[in-house]
Amino acid sequence: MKRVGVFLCWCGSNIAGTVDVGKVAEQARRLPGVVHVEENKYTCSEPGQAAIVKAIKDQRLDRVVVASCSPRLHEATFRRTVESAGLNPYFFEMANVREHCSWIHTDKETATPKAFDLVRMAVAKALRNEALTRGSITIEKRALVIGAGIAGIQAALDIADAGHEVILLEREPTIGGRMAQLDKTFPTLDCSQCILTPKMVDAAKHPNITLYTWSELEKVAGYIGNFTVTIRRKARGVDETLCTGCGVCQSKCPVKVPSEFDEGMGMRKAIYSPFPQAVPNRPVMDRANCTFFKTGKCKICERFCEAKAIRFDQEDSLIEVKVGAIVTATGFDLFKVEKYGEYGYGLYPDVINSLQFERLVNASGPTDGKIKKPSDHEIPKSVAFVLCVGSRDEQKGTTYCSRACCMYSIKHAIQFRDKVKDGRAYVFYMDIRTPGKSYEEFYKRAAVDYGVEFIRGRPSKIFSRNGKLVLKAEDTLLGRPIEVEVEMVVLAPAMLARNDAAKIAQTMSISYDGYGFLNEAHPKLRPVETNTAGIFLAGVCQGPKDIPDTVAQASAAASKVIGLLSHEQMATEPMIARVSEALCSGCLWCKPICPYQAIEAKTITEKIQGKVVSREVAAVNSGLCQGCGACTVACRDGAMNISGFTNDQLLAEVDELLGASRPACAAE
Amino acid sequence: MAQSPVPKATRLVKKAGLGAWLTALAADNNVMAPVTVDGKPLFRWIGAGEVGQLDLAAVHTVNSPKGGVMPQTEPMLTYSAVQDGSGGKTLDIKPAAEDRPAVLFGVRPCDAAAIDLVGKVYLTGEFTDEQYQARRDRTTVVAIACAAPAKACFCTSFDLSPGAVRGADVVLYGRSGPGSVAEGDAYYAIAYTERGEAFLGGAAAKAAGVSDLPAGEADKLEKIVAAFRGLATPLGKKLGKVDVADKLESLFESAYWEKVSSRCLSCATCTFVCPTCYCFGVADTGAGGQGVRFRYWDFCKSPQFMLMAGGHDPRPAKKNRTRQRFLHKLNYHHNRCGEYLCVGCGRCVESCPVGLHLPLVVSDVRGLQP
Amino acid sequence: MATSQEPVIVGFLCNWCSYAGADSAGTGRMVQPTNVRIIRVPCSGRVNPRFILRAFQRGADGVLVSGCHPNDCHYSTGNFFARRRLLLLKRYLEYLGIEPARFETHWVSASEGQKWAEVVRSMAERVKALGPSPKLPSLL
Amino acid sequence: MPKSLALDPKKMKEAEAALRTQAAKLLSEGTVTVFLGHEEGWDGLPVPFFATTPEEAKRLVWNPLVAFNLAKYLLDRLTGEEKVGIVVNGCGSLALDRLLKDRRFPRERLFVVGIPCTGLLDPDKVLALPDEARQAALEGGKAEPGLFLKRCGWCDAPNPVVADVVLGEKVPEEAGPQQYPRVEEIEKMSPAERAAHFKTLYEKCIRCFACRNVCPACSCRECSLDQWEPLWLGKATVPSEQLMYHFIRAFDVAGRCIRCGECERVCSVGVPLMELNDKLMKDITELFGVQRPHVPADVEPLGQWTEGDADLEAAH
Amino acid sequence: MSGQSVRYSYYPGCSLHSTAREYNVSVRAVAQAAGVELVEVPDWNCCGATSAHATDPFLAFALPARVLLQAEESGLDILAPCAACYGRLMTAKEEAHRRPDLVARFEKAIGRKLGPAPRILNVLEFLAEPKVTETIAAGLKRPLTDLKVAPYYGCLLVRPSKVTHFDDAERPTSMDKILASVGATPVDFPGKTECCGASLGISRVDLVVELSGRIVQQAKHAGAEAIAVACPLCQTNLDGRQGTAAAKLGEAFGLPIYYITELVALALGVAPGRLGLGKHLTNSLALLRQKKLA
Repeated sequence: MKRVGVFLCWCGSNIAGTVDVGKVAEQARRLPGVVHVEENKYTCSEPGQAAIVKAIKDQRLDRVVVASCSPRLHEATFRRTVESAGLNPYFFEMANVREHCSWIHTDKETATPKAFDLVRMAVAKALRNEALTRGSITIEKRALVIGAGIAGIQAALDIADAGHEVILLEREPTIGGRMAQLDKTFPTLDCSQCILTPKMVDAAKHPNITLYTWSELEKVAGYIGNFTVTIRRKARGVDETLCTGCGVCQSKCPVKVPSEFDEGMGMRKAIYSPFPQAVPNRPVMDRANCTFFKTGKCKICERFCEAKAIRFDQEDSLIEVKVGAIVTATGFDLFKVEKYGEYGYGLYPDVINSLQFERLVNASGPTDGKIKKPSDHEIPKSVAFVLCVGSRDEQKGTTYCSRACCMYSIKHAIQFRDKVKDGRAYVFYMDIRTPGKSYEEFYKRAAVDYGVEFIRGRPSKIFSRNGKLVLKAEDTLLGRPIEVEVEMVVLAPAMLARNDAAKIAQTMSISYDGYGFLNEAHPKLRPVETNTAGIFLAGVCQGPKDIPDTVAQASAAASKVIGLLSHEQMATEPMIARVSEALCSGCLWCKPICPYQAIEAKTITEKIQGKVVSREVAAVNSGLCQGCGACTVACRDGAMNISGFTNDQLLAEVDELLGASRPACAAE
Repeated sequence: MAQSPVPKATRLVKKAGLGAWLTALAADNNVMAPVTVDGKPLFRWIGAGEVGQLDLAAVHTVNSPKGGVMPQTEPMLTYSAVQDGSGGKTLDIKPAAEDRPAVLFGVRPCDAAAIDLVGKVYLTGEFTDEQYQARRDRTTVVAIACAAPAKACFCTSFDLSPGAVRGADVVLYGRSGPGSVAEGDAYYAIAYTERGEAFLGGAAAKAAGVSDLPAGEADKLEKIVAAFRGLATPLGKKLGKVDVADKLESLFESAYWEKVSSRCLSCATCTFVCPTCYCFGVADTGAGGQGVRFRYWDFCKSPQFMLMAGGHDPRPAKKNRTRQRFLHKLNYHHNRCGEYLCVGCGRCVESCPVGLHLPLVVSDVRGLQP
Repeated sequence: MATSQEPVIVGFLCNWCSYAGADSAGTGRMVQPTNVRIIRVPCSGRVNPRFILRAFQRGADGVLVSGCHPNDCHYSTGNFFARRRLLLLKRYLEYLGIEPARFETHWVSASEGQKWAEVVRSMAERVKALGPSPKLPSLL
Repeated sequence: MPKSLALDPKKMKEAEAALRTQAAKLLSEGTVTVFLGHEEGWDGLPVPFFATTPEEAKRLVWNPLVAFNLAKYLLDRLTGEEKVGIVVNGCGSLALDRLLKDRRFPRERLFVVGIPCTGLLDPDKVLALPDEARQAALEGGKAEPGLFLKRCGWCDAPNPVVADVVLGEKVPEEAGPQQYPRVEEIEKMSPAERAAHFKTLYEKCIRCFACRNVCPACSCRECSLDQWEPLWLGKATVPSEQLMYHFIRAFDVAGRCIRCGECERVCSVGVPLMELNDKLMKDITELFGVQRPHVPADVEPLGQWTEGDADLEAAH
Repeated sequence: MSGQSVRYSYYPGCSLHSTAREYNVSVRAVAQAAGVELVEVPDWNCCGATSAHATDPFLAFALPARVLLQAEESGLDILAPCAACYGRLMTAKEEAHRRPDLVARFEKAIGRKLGPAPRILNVLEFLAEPKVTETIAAGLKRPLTDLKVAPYYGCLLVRPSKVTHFDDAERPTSMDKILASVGATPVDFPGKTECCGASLGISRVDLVVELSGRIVQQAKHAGAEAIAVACPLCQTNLDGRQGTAAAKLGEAFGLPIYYITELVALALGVAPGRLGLGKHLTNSLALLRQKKLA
């Protein structure tokens, strides 16, 4: 007879506030197989876990049920606890009475019986839990980093420095990402390019790093330790091996289009490198704008290319790489400030966004670092910086704070005051948020040393009057409406998830939140892992953050990858499909259903009525099987099962829930 | 044939009164009777509202009335976990609730005999099945003599007849003798047991207009009963008296079993329609510390019937299982109890989808070389 | 048995999307009716129609299967198989006399706590309106 | 699809002679060691018969009453090496094909004798006829449509789809979408009426499993419904379990049922089992465009999907 | 004019039957010119603007809901030219989805079921309907060439945007486009969506004078010769407060305030005399004569 221990967690008042834990305990004592019931304030705490270990030993428990939070949170924790007491970790089962009960109900009268139901079901399942053993798989000692902004570069360098191969993927022509567009970084005001470009060069030259720019993620198959990734190398129009990066092609190209890198503040050619320090220093051909592709004539670039590297007929190619781990560092998009009709972006040329300002103030930017108004190329004498355009605005933008805008707008104001000594800088803000090392000091310096004028109020309207831009707002500190006249306005847009974040997430089978930011496995305890083992997150793709945080997260993700790749083998989850050969009729209808091609026919020999006969049965490749269970439904014999989610276990849960004792707790 | 049974009471009941009788009986008894559902005659428990479906025309219901004393599924006990005084738990076990008294009405003489025959298994020897005993003790069997035996009938191949009394408390004989009972006609209702006597004198019988025999009909009655008992059965005539018990002693290893069993479907049709098959299995059903233990009909033709934990099966093939079924009926039981475990109802003949039945085996066995 | 109490809806939720979505609803304290009892399965493709038949047999007032959105399956195709099987099953159940509102299938992602809460609320309402599920005689 | 049913006893007689010759030849030449066919049973009805010698082959019959599908008997011979001969008509070959597609018997151990079919009569109904009418039906071919097996009414595969040799000429086929009038009638009922309908007709079941054992789509080594762990099906014969047995089984053979109707025919208590099988087949055709699988596809209807499958969520 | 007539349910509300009769006239004139039939909602009632909606949430729902119910039978889309009426109807439509409690109380009170609400059009949406745009495109009888008009949207047509789902609440352009389509020159000005003071005109005249005055002032400074409106109360405030505002802001305006429908009707050839332009307080005929449009 199995001996089940049931541990009911109060989770402080999180559970006990809505569920009468004592009553559930009293009822649970009656359940078949249950020999021990115990309540804990916090079962996941050290004493809570110790109590489990003690009870396993004292009560000779062979099954453990914890009724607490979601198994997605603490199942692994408790499995380790149970294992430390010498029990097979898969003898553990969990009832989710917090997320699925106490947190979503308010009435103790109905929440308590429901909690008991959940406990009963878990006990019924636990009674059928079997000892499972983890298998092992060989790890492909190579990592893929998707996105070569500062996060991707940092992660790639860290992993490569640890001695592992890295494939660094970037869809733009150059690595560098958003940071390459920036001028200076807060709060130290060191030059963004000066600290970034050496890293870009390091990444390009590192013997362990293979760089694929102008390339996109096509498909991800496989699983932790054994991913097979398909990469689309977009046609560059240039033979990278022949090209010397001399730049003649771009200087000769007759086509001029607004530069994406300069956020439309400057122009580029139809064959171009986004900026002089681009890595690799190889141009790409923009076929949509190229005269040859539009009209069939031109080819000037080809004529001038001494290296004979121009390739008009180049096509996209697909390559397949095997990697053991993936770091996703796909970055962010900016909120389209046009959505604020009242701010006149697009109507008034001198209303620009912050990234455009970065390009204006950047020494290598289109104005050589001179802050000039787009309308008349005059230097503005007054600039207003408007914060939270799209951030913290449920009506038009997003609910969250974009975290970096306060700081970079203060930086912008300082830069403006630095360059235009007699200029006036206004910052319109809701709250100034400076939670970072030396951030608050930076803010103080802006106000005190640079005379930046901070106005607490969100402009309700920007309009033009007598050639000036007027910001209408309420100064909420003074409690009265104001109008401020300036020559230029800089809007600080919210940071958004990439518009194709969902697609990226689906390609990799990882989850994303309502905004499109990729989900970490746990917001506090597993911040760089995803719910798909072997895939990690770095940078703003996970949520808005500034450069220091991004780099820290990138190194964290890298260390996770290094840890993973430092092993030759890794343990695999045993909760995968298995075949009862005795029951299997060998029809193999399970085979076409398996998404991992993990099922094959296998010939077995056995004695049937005294005769040795051989017959075919289905066999599961434990390295390939991921445990989805689709095959089990196709199996009429009932021969196919998923360990940990067997037919017997799932039916037991249904039966227990709906069986004779359903009203047991409710009836009282 | 055994000595003629002695009537304890004789009454007359009009055919038109049967409905009222059953309705009155249903008030205090569980009543089982032949009814027709969607074209198929079946023996079923009927409520007062279903009396109108009574159908005595078919000689054979598809199933036999054995479920009246051996329900196909019968709760044996219920259990529930309760807390004991010391915070632990203990099992509270209760025997299954007792049913009301039962009347099996319109039972054919073969089926009535089968009840008696099977009863010997459950009630004699070292063990008595108390639950079966209790059920028998509260059951009255009202048989009806067969006016026109069916094509597959062969009760006469044993010590039985269309007018036999064995196992019945009361037998109804058509007043006009073998042949159909017309509307307006009546039955002689003859009690052969004390229970039957009481039954005919009971309130329900009175309500149904069960009356004393008109004076001077005793002679006629005797003749008519004799006519029923002397009636031949079509298959019985063909088969003659079953006489293979001894011969089968030497045929255990015969190749015949392999041959005859090869077309068996391994289904339970023969077993479940047979009035004399009595094997059962026991199972529990329950959840959350409460449940029911029950027994249910099992069948020896099933590949699971003898399968043991660990996978060993003493009767691994259809050959073994088919042999078992027929040897049980024709040899083993005969050796133990001195009679065949068959009453010649002919249901296996009618129901087996592949024509594999007892008369066939009897006739084949006669032709086999020992 | 089911008559005297709140209807019970058995929910089969895939571990990766819907179970996590229900967790999200919990984390977000999105108050829901107490009718649903969740059984965790690896994938909606793991849900054998027999489980659903069993639940109705045992007197469930409703059954709810929820998985990842089509094309979002953690196992890439499990929910497509589920969709086909359950679509057929839904019509079958209806044919067997089980009101259509008693069986629903939804796609709820890990982030859609709000949607999950709404699914629970609306289904509970519909099932309540139907009253208890008819249960055939059984030993229990 | 109401079919014009016309029995041809003369043709069958010829086929019978050819069958005996063919089977005797196969047995004498050692091509097969056993030949699966029918012989005349005790009461004159054909019963399944397994001839092992040329002599026995003479007992083989082929007449309007050979209703029984023989394919399932192959499972009994699964473990040997012997080669097996079998006679099939159209529907018999569908059953055979079902087993082959389910990999339940190796094609190379089979020798299939096919006979094109002009329709079969329901043995129970024929047996109940007065002698003259019976004679007229069996020998003269004069049979009312009601006397035929139900499956003949919707048959669109009178010619064997699997055969090594075909005896007799091909019969013209009447193709057309399958019709399901019985299902449509039930669909018109209210949910409560349907529930009552199935309860009344299905609780009659005595759980003899004849329907399963005869079904060519049910060929598991050990039926999951017989297993104890998990207990897919309770052992108690209560309405809840009786109905569940049939509901589960029908869904298990959904898309695999060949519409032979043998389950319904062998049921001793007359449970109209095809009401479930037909409903599922009808829906599979409607929902997924898969027709009754004459030659079952290499992938089952429920073992595949398309992006275009109806969105379940929207179905509510 | 091509095609057969199209029908709309028409909900004039109290203003168009009283203070804003000329608005009613011009809406109907445009409709007639476009071959559109307006079917007045039978037995309509107050939309609940201002008094009801500020005091009683149920009444605020029930009044417009009843209007919707009355209109339901015709099965037609509803045109509500008054911006306040439009706002109330749209709010009721939105609440009917969100507040089953209100619906239930309403249905109980009125003894009828509330069906799904029809499409509700404000006057700018109406002027963008195919029939009207086709008519305009088919040829203007009197294009408003050289007429510089500031489109003034006020608040209720575009706000709250989650109720109205109409245009960009902060930078609307629908009226600009209509003006351009009839040959006028739309003048962008910062006051487009500012508040005119609305019904505070009764209790806080000083505020209304300032608010309305600034709007007129901004329009004038932006180079407008006239202002187009789509709301009776906006028209009243901008039109009637110009005198007082001039004194307060130290600047004379004299900007005629037209209903957008008046301008469209003029362009479609409706005689100015038929439009009741004389009802406006600021002379609105002089400008037209000056531009040879009247």
